[in-house]
Amino acid sequence: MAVKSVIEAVREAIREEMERDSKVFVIGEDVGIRGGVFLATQGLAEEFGNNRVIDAPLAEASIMGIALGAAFRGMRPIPEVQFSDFVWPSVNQLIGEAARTCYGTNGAVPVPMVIRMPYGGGIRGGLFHSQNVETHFFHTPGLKVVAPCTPYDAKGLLKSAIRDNNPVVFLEHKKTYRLVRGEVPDEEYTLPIGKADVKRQGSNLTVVSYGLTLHYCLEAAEELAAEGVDVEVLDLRTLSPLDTATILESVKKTGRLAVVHEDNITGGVGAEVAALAAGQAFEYLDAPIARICGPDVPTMPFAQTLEDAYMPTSDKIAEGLRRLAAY
Amino acid sequence: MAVKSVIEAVREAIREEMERDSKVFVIGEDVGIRGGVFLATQGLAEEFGNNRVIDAPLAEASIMGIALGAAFRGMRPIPEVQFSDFVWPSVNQLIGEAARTCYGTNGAVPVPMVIRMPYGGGIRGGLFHSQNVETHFFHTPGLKVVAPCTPYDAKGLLKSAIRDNNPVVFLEHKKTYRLVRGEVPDEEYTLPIGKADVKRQGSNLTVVSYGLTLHYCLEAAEELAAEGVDVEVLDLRTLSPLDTATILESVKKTGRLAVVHEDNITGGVGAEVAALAAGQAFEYLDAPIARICGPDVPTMPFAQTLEDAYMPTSDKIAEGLRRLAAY
Amino acid sequence: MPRKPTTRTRANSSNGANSQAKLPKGLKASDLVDYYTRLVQARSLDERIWMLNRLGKVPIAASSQGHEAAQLGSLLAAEKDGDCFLFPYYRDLALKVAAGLSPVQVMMSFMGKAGDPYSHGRQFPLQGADLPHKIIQISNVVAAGLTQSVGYALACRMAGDETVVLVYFGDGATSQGETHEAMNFASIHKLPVIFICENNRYAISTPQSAQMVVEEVASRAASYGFPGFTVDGMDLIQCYEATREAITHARAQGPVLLEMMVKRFMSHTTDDDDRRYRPEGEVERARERDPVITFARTLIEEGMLTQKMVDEIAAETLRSTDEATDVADVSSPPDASNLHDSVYSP
Amino acid sequence: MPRKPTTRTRANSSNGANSQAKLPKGLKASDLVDYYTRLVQARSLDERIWMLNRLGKVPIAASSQGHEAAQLGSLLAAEKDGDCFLFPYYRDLALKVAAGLSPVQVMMSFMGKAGDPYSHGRQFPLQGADLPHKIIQISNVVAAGLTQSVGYALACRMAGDETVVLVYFGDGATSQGETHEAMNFASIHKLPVIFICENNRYAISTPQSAQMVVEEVASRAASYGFPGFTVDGMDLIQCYEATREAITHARAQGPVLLEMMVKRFMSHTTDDDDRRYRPEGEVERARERDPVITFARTLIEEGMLTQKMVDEIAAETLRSTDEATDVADVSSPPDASNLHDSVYSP
Ligand SMILES: Cc1ncc(C[n+]2csc(CCOP(=O)(O)OP(=O)(O)O)c2C)c(N)n1
Ligand SMILES: Cc1ncc(C[n+]2csc(CCOP(=O)(O)OP(=O)(O)O)c2C)c(N)n1
Ligand SMILES: [Mg+2]
Ligand SMILES: [Mg+2]
Repeated sequence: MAVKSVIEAVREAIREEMERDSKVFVIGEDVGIRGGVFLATQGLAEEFGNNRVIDAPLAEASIMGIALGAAFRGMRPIPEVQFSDFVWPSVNQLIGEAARTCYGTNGAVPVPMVIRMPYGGGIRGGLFHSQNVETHFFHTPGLKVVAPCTPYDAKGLLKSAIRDNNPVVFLEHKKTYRLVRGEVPDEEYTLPIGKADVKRQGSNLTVVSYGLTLHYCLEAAEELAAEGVDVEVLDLRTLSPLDTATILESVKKTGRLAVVHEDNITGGVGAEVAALAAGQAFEYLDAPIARICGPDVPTMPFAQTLEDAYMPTSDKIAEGLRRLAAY
Repeated sequence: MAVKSVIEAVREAIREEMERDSKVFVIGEDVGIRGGVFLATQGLAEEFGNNRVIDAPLAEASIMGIALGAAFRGMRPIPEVQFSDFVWPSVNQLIGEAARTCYGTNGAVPVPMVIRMPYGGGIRGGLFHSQNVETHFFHTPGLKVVAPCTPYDAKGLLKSAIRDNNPVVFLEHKKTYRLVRGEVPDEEYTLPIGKADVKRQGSNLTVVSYGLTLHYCLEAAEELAAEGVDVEVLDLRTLSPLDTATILESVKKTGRLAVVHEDNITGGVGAEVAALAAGQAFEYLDAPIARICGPDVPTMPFAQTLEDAYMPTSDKIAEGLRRLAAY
Repeated sequence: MPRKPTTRTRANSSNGANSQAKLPKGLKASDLVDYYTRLVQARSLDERIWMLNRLGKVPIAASSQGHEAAQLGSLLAAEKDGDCFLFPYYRDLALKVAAGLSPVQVMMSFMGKAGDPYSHGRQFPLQGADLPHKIIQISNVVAAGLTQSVGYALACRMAGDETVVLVYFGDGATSQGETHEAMNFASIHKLPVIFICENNRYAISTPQSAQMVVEEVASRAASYGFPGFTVDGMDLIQCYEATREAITHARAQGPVLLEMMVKRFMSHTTDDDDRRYRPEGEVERARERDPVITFARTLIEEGMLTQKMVDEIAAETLRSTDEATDVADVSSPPDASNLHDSVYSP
Repeated sequence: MPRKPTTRTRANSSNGANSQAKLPKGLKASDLVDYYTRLVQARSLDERIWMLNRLGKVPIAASSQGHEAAQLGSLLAAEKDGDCFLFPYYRDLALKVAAGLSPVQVMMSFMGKAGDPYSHGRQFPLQGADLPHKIIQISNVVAAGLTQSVGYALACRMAGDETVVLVYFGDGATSQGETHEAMNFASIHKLPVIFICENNRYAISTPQSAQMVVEEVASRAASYGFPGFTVDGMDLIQCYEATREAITHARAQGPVLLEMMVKRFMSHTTDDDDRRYRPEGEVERARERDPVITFARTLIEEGMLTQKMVDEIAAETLRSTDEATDVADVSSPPDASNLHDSVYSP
């Protein structure tokens, strides 16, 4: 096992799958000679040629529509959206078309495609380079949504996503790209889409999160451990389909639930997790469900002070958990 | 007071506001001589001229972007999206730009615009003419979202939306257009955005809904009344900003909450309402929170059998409420 | 590929008879008779469907009446070529019927029955996919199919196929940004795509003059450095020939834009009433060049058909339509349990 | 308005000196000296900002070096006209600076301080609105400003204004569908919009050849029946003159597309490293026509400036830049409580 960064894990997954299956190809802005603005596809154009690593014109709707059309013909495209903030021009193809293709053809036309998007804030990206877009895809039946937070998960899940016969929105938190490092097996492996992962066992309360904030939850959990509160940290990893069984099991065990995410609180993924518990684990709940999430302002502003004020940090999370434990 | 249909109320509201304020104008596909495909703007081109009722080319992104740009200059545009299903090509302008304009200019550029959209199913519209799109806008800070279900509410809220200095997504359920009729005052009135309405008082349980299903909830409530269960029916009317005070008050009173909507259950508005109650009225809850919502399939199929199977009908709602009351 | 394409308008035969004196290249007389029969069958179904809507048995329909020569002429070229894939749009009823569906299948689709070959009753009629006949149309969202068709062509090239893709759309669709994006990408990669614009000069009620300043959609091909032609879309043989040439060009050199000038005989859909916005007499005048009539006339003039045969075809297709209506009417709708199937692919 | 527009390429002075022997129409010598000063100030700030990025004080910047002649030439025309409104894009640093901001304001914006005049530190530098100088740029989402600018022009007409709108974008933005939609709508309504494409032949790493097949973006104006011109974007006076003419045309007859051929001297942004994808020597060659140098040369040749004055301007602007840097550096960031303000307008 070698220690790798998230971006390295992503790159390896793409490379290995392109090698394994000639139907896999990459399309996006600056993915070729530039290797993508985050270098996720660095070296791939050299290795696989410009026919399999296609530098598209600056037009997201066409990138998505062309990838989708190629999937109809049995290819396995990996369109890259340069920043998730720029996905909007393309969502008619994604939410309107790709998500409903299998259903709208009664299963005749599967859509094996992975839409990769760097997302999230904390990198001084301001209003248009920090966006959390997961909820829109989470709320779209027909899409799968994956949001890993470690190199190990990123690689295993991306490989599974590429082999999946459905449109998978694959969300890579930009701040984790180089910041988060971890062991990645040398040998081939995949991880199942739709399975949450207990990143920390605990008995007093359950925190559900994903992406960058998962790491902050782990830090907060350590803080609380020092105070004698044993926190279970559950990493959703896949948002859709949601692993309801694992969530409910943990909540039933601890009786206390907090949901943490960077995305705006109202109507976010956390609302669904809370609703799930309030509907199906009601008898087990010993306290109100807490949500420690991004406030309802349009994502993270540019100034450091404002970005910090937006972000659910480990301190803010610890404070929320403390209150929940004390209820 | 005269009895009117929802579509008549909508038309009257637009007409009156256009008369009152020369800055108000309509832009959309076929809104002029055709009067819109649902005739919401019938007669307006004749009355106000083609400069204030603009037949746009078939290009939703430009309709939204042009309306937005006009709002920058102080106009009060009312862009119409012919069916909500066709909003996707335009959401970069709506979610990306309009919603963040005020915030991104620190308040210097307000966006007085109302985006009207016929939405929802039950009219044999199939996968691409039945869409519930509210959640995507509900989850976008900077937008307001209004979804009335009676002619009275539609008129009063639409007039307020037109006078509001923010982008308001105004959702008109297609099936209510001609089906739902009700009294509308002859004199001028407006209704406040952000206020839910208790459409039926009750003491045993609270049902929260909006749009077409609100009517089905009222029917179900009558059924349950006959069985001795006194149901309070709360019409959100405005989804964003959500009237959390009214919801919590009702839940605290009844101790039992069901949320009903046509939109897909996972991550829908109902999840937020449930999470709200589970977070802020936890001690008052006597039963698990129930959600009676559209299933997680891409909206309503075309065939009658499939459409019926999708729809939360009054029977399905009554059954859910019965179970909740019996808990 | 010419870098400075010119827009060529093919001869417009104003009397409605086809200008071809001999058999078009690559065709036998039997092909034309066959296509005439398909045309009449499509028209018969189309008329019946409209009637069934008024009877409450068909919730919605978009008619292809007046567009059939464009649809069938291009289809004939695709069929003769033998390696084409089609991305039609919602008005391509005649195309989809003529591509090989049985009248019963067509009626099943319009009535939302389980036998609907496109979507098993999930979608609007004849929308979804008919893979046996090499057709995909995921939605009726205007212009959404264009980039998809370009992606399909890209994939064919990657897979080593020689397939040419034909994608259909109306004049209204040219306003959508994605139309620009699709043509631009196809031109950069010289992909074998034929963009077929069935220009009836209306997007529902919106006349061409409110949609664009240019006279000919085909002229926009210049923005992408590929050829664009405007042809008489009421003339099946002209449409066949133009498409056949375009297929050859597309396979060798990349995209072509074919604008086929057609007339919409009916309201936009069964939900529309075009008397609100259409000048009186316009449809009547347009019907003088009804392809069902003019094509028959040509075939009779050329000695490929007799009036008697024409009458027999009319009778036979009507019988099929009747029968199909009856069969579909009593057939089963999809089972409610199907609602939950195929949201995801295994 | 000409229905068949032609693309006219204005004379390209290959030696970098401006070809104008006399004062351009409508200008005084002092205007040119003034604009030269603004140009030098903008360049000085631009260079400093890049340096401050390397020092960790500016998180991100897009440089306008190499684009300044296009930006300032068109700005000068707008200013002389007196009734223009601007929708710039993220690369229009020089334009925004020259439009009237103080160097301190500029530095505040780049450092994300409360004194940022565009967004109070919420957005990327110089993004948001500068209404006192008639500028709006809501986002840096490529091409999003185009339809907005068209809507703004529509509103001006509704309000009875004579305002002409100038909207700026790069070659990359021409691939976006919205660019097509914006131009199409503007042409139908003959709106007073000037589409200014600053063509540096790159969208980040993607060369023009991978973005489009046509040589000149300006040729696409033909698709919308309005005039399109390609001008030398390294020549401030030529850009002034072309824009001045375009303003007159736009006000009377509707849209114009001006393609200004420029060179991007720097990497795409401070986050980019163009050595990955740019041929060696390209930037060096491009810098031979650096507008800061060529414009000074012209003004000296024309006797409007002396070398001494040029040196003084350089020293003075540098002093302003130094001072601005220091002032901004110690100024306050926005208060954290501001996070929640202005999500909605009252
Ligand atoms: C994106 C989108 N916007 C609006 C509609 C509603 N609509 C359906 S057809 C149509 C007009 C299309 O006109 P055109 O492309 O010329 O095709 P035609 O019907 O004339 O054959 C409109 C506005 C739609 N289906 N999709
Ligand atoms: C919709 C969208 N997609 C992608 C990006 C990322 N991006 C920023 S600038 C740029 C290239 C723009 O090139 P061009 O329009 O030629 O302008 P230039 O930077 O060359 O001046 C890209 C891809 C973006 N900002 N917006
Ligand atoms: Mg049309
Ligand atoms: Mg460029």
